[in-house]
Amino acid sequence: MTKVLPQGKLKDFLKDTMDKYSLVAPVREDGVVVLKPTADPEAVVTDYLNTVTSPKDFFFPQTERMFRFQKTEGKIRVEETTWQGKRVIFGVRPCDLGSLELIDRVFQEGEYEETYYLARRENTTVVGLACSSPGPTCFCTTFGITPGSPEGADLMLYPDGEGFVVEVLTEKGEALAQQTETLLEDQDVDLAEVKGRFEGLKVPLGDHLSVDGVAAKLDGMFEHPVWAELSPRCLGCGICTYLCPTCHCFGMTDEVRGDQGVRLRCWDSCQFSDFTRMAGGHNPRPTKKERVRQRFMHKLNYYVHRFGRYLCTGCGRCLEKCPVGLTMVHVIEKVNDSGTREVAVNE
Amino acid sequence: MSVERAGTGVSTAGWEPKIIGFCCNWCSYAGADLAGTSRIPYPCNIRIIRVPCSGRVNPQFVLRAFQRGADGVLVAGCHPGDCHYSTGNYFTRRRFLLVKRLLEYLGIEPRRFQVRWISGSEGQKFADVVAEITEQVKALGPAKMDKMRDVM
Amino acid sequence: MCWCGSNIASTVDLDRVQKAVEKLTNVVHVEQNKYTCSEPGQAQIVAGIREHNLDRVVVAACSPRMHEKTFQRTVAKAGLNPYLLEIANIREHCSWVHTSVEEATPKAIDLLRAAVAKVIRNTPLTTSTIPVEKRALVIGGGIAGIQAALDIADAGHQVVLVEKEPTIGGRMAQLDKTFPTLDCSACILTPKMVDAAQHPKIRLLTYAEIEEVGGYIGNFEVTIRKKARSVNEDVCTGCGICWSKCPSKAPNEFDCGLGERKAIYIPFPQAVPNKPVIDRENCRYFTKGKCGVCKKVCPAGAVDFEQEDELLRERFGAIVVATGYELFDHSVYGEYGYGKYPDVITGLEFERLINASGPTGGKLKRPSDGKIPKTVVFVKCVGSRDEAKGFPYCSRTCCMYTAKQAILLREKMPEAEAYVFYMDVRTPGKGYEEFYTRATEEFGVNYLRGRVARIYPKGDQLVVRGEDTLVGAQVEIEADLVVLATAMVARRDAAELAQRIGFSYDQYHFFTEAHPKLRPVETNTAGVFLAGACQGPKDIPDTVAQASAAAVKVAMLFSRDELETNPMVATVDEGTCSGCEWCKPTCPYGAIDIKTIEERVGKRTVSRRVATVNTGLCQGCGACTVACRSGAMNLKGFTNEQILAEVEAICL
Amino acid sequence: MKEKLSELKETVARLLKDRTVDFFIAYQAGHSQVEPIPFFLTTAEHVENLFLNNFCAHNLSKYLLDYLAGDEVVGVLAKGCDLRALKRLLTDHRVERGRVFVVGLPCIGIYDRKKVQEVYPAGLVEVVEEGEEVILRGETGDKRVPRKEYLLPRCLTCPDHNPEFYDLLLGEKVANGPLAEEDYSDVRALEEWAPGERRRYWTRQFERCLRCYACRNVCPACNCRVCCFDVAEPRWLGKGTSLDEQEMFHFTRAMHVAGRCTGCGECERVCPVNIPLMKLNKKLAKDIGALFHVPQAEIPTEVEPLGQFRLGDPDEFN
Amino acid sequence: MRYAYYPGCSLEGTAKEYDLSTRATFRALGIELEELPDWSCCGASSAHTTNHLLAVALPTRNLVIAEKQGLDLVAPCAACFNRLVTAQHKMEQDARLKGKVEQVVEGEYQGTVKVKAVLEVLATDFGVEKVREMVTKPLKGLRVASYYGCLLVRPPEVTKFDDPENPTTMDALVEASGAEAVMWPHKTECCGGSFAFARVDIVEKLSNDILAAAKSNGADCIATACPLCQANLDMRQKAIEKQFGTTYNMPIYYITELLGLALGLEPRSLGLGTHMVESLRLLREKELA
Repeated sequence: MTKVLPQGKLKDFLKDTMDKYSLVAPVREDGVVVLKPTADPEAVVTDYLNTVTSPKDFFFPQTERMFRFQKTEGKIRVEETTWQGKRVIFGVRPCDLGSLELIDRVFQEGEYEETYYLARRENTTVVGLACSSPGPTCFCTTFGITPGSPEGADLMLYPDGEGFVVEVLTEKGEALAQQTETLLEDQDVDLAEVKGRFEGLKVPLGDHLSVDGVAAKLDGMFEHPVWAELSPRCLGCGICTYLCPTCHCFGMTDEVRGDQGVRLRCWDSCQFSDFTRMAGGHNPRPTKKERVRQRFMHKLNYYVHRFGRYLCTGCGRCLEKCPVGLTMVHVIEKVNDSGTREVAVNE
Repeated sequence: MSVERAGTGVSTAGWEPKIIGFCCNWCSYAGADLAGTSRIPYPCNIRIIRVPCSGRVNPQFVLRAFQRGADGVLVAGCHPGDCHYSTGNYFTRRRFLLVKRLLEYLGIEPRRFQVRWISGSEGQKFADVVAEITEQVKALGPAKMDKMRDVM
Repeated sequence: MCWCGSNIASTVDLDRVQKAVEKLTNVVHVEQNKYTCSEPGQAQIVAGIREHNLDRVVVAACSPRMHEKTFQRTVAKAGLNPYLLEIANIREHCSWVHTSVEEATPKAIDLLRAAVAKVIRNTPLTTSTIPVEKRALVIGGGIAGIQAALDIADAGHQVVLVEKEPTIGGRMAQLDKTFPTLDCSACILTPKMVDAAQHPKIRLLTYAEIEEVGGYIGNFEVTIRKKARSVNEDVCTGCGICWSKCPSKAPNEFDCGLGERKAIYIPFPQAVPNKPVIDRENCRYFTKGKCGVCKKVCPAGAVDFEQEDELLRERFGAIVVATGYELFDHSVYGEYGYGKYPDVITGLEFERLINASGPTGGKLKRPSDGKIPKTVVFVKCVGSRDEAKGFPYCSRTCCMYTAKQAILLREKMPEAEAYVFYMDVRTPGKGYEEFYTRATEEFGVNYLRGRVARIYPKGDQLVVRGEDTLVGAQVEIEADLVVLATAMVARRDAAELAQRIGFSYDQYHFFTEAHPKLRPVETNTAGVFLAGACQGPKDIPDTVAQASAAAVKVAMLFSRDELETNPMVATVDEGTCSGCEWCKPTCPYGAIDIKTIEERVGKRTVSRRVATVNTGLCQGCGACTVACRSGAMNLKGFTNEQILAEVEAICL
Repeated sequence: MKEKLSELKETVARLLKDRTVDFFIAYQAGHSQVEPIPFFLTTAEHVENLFLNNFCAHNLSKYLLDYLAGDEVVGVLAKGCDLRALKRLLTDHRVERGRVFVVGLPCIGIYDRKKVQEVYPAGLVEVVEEGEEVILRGETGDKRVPRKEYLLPRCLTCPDHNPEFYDLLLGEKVANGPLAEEDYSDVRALEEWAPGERRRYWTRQFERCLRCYACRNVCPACNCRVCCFDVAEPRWLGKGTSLDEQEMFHFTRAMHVAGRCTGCGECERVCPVNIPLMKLNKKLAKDIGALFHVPQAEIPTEVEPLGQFRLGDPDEFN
Repeated sequence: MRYAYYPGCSLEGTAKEYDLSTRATFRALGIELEELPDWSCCGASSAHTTNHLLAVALPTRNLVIAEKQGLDLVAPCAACFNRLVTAQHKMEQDARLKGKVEQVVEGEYQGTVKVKAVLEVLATDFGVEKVREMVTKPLKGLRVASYYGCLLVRPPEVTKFDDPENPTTMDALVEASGAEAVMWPHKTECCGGSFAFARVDIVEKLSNDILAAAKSNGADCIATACPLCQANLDMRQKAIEKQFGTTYNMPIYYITELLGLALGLEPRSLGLGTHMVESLRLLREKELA
């Protein structure tokens, strides 16, 4: 027996969820589908290829207040921010589920743990939604993810006929399933079969694109002319990095009002001209070439060396949104096509 | 910076609006001085920032005032034709005709932001303008262009 | 913090203010005085600075317009840069306008907080000095230029007087008599012309024009083009043989083309300098290549056909612009015959026709056939007060000169009839109304209130048809001569000159004074002054008065060896400046220029354009700072950082 | 288009060979038919990869800002709208005319990728124009739709089907004339709303803003060497992304292009979250036109509308 | 060339000759005229002196018809011409008025039609030189004073046609016809038109001035392009002669009559011979008819 959430019960499922959790879900707004905190189950949609913004926003928010500080009687009082609450993020696609695992490593592994991120991770239940029809920009399979991969979800929904086949993957998922228990029907469905169907779905772009050996090849391509060839068209905007579910660069800034203030951690983008600009004005990445290289080397080489995986899940947002087509797919193809011999001498 | 008071549910008990006035040194600041020397009383809600010319007032200053919680902003300069620097206030006029309309377009109550020509001899006018804008802003209630709403 | 006796202290609870202010970051010392501006009060500030090693001071007292200078001197006495001081105006803007302590005290705290927020962003500013070149350039040798030159020279300064025509004298020299006294114009003008020529401090440059003006107050760099006169002025004695023998004739501009002159000529007998010039366009030697009579007859050997234009580069500390006016070209008036009827003339032509040294020897003969007119109609407001065909402004002098001309006509030829069509008679001047009354009462000039609708020929006469609005009927006068009081208009090259020097002009191309009431002779470009009708229609008395006023302004400027510049001027952050030039049009003083700088980019040196502020011209209004989107343009003393800090401090 | 493409290939190859230009900026094929992307050609061999179709929206002249320091002559392909953008850069003294070689491209309209993808999410092969209609021809058959509804908004009111000036023109000039009058109907409609409604509308838009700066970076009027949003002191804009900062950002951006916006709508086209930026820009253009009698507020002029004044400007500040 | 034709009431009545000669001359030149269907009053005199809205609405009704016809409109009568262009001008200036008028005439006014006087069509659209080329019977020896009157050229910002003080279009056409154009100052003087019935004394005075000026400048006859001018100068000439004790005996022609003659058309077909002042005698004297 497998649990199934009938299509007609979806709104109730969300409503029941909201009894115990705050809800973040895909909402269509002015022609785009964004992930957003919502209190209205009616506003939640499921007919999207993927949301424009990714779930990382809710674990690693664009602006994070880390602490407040206040000067009183010559002393400074610091009050740290702690995130509290129970939250469900609904409708996360397999690629984005995968991305959470990638960011987890950055904030969890090694000497320091990133408590702000982890607090949110621990208290958030992620409801995944398998993809029935991968789009022209999808290439998750390039990175070993399939339209049905549940890794990263606490509870996974597989659209099937008139409902969603439910797979509970973690304790958090179990808790949510219990919370919504009355809505889940036990049906005679073969979960493995359903999963297999999703896993076998064609992802045209991803099925043809391979990253085999790309990381290793890039070891020798730091000075390769491909960067000079790719970078001129970059606009230097932050669309790719801000929409990317795996990008995680940030900067710190203080906002001060009189004798009190806050320290903020805000997203930064390696494509911005002031990225890594130092106080004296020097920037080790002075032109678009260095910045574009940084982005792709980070994703396809540096991260691989550190964590053994590529920092991309093939969600296709950069393909969809980069105004000048400076996309992961384009770069991987370029790298695949380029001979490593022509290493240019530093100009 | 906000829409009408109705329905905002903001409690206004004990609230006094804070209004920032940018006054050009040669006319409006002098006009405010004259209101002082003539002991013409006006509401205490206004805080004057002295600028050499109303043409020095960057629209971003006005926005910053609202951003940080001002309930009203007044820009005051010499009457057209009387600018100490000949032409500064003509630029002021062009800029703020647009700003006023843009703010209104963004849904911000236009009476919160006013531009007035007040000469050095118009102490009474200065006092009247302050009284008028204070009254209007009071009627509108607190501007809640939220002070760093999500963050601070 | 000043009590100002009880002026502040009775309304503002200064102890409470002190408690609040003491807590502010950067504030290390607060004290109160009964009268801060008094000797002991100031001494307390000096002591406070020394004792606490202060590097910024805020005085909370009366308006900075009152005592900012005082306290700047005070902190300077303690060795602090005077611009590290800010004033919080808690009297005029606080204690005097609010009655309750509960209202005034929090406001005073806010004002102080803002002043503190600002002052910590103040930077030391220094006035720089620029040397003053004590030589004046006067452009235009009419009565305005002559008067200004004489006054400046009499004050002991060198003057160069540049005149475009071969002689000085200008329009006034063309006039017959002057109102309201009917003095002969030449009789009162020519002595001044001679004075100017002979003044040891004045150098006359006639037949010369301004080519280029650079620099700024105290230090203008001017290039003057001295046109080729073809006569060596140093040698010529002005004997006149050349022009008496010259075989080529041309219409005499001085006589409005009504008479003739030779190709080598002086415009009129009393010309100064009394040295001829060859009009190359009409000279047989220059047009046909042979003649040279003048050269042959010149006893001094002064004629020099090879002479070329000469460019003189001179430095001046001040410029007086006195370029005068032109008359409106009435040929746009179809109803008055498009300027095609020879007997429809301008007032200035009338002056020449009635002048004893004019083309008719002072006998009023009409241009078409030399007949002596019996009926003369004067039409006022031709080109002025007429938005459709001319200009909306009043030309100011026409009422009086028409009255004068009608009087002259009736005086010379009592048998002739004079009619004047007018809209209004405007006589605001000393003795003017009386003069007009004389015209109507004593001289029997017929004034008809109405516009002339049409002038058309009938036989050898001109029918002037107009309306007499006082009677309410159409009138038709068969006239022998019609005199149009054409408006004074700006010279056609006025705008070009203003652009060349760098000051502004109005929509009619008259030059704009710095303030219509309070700075009527200055332009908004420091060091450039205006005299006469180039600034707007003006009669002789007003012109002379303005010329003397301009001269005093120049003398005032020259009374100092150096000028202190205002340190609160705009400044450009070259690293940020894009060189887009959008700041430029907002500057009323033309103080912003573009320069090219070189900088290293990677491994190459590249050049780039950036704005630069001429601190001698900048008056510190700050209009440019708002035009600058990137914030590269900033205003010292009122920087973006300072103003934003004030805003934030007040909003706390 | 095919003839134009071969003419372009020939032209660019020649320009690069005879060193008329040091490099050339045009288009290459992107991920799909509807997304041609900028292409920087440095040698004549590159011309084989040139691409041209009626989705070539991107304004290439903005890239000239990347080549200010230097003396290369840059060739650039420019449609009427792009030329206006170039004129913006020239008028702002940001680019030297002598260092740009303009190959003009007459254009009767560029299709809006987003709108086309709504009917044809993938597999579009080409767009064939047939009078008032277009055929979206693709792998899964033809779809016939009204042309006007699928063009970019800027193309409907485009007054410049031919670039105003150029060094070389591809093909013949096409008939000019906008398809629709600019009546600012979007702006007027919003002006009619109740202030509270408008406030909610803009709040929703601004809250969605990512501050990715794509709108700024693609804008030909945003061409400052250093943007005020990127300087630390004075802090014109905080780094944080609360609603007030977003509002400050959008207000400032709109004011900074007021009177200078060329109406290309690239900001709106590239915005990843559909913020209707042109509703701000058009509002200002409309007001500038009406208040200051600037009939074509979107055409760059010698002096910008906010850098000048008339004595008779409207006055409501007495 | 093809135009919509708006004759107006005068050309159906007192100025029948103008209508005849215009149609005939245009035909001879190969310019097609298509009479405006269902045209109505232009609003001159009675309407435009009493009611603003009516003064604009009446001409607009005709303009709207012309717009449907899609042709530029020729209005030979100077008063009609003036009313039509005035209406256009007013609506261009005042959108609110335009809306009101559109409501009244129940039609949309686009502003697409250009209204033209006969002179403009002949001299500008067709061309003086082409007229000259087509002249078969030059009017040699005829000395013509071209009289434009006030409505054709004034106010200039409305009529946008020729010089308001010294127009020359008709003179050029007169010259093209082979006649001599007399230079004289009264080309645009008022003939007293609107006082035609109310103050005959004024009309007689003004018209006398015009006739006297023409005569003293050596004209044999006067050419007009306005039915009102023609009527005042022609019809009242006898009375004027009596009133002022002079004799003029000066024929007052329509310019189209003279042109038609020069193009070799039959005088009667142009309406000649029906004027109050004998119009054929002079022509016979000069051996032109």
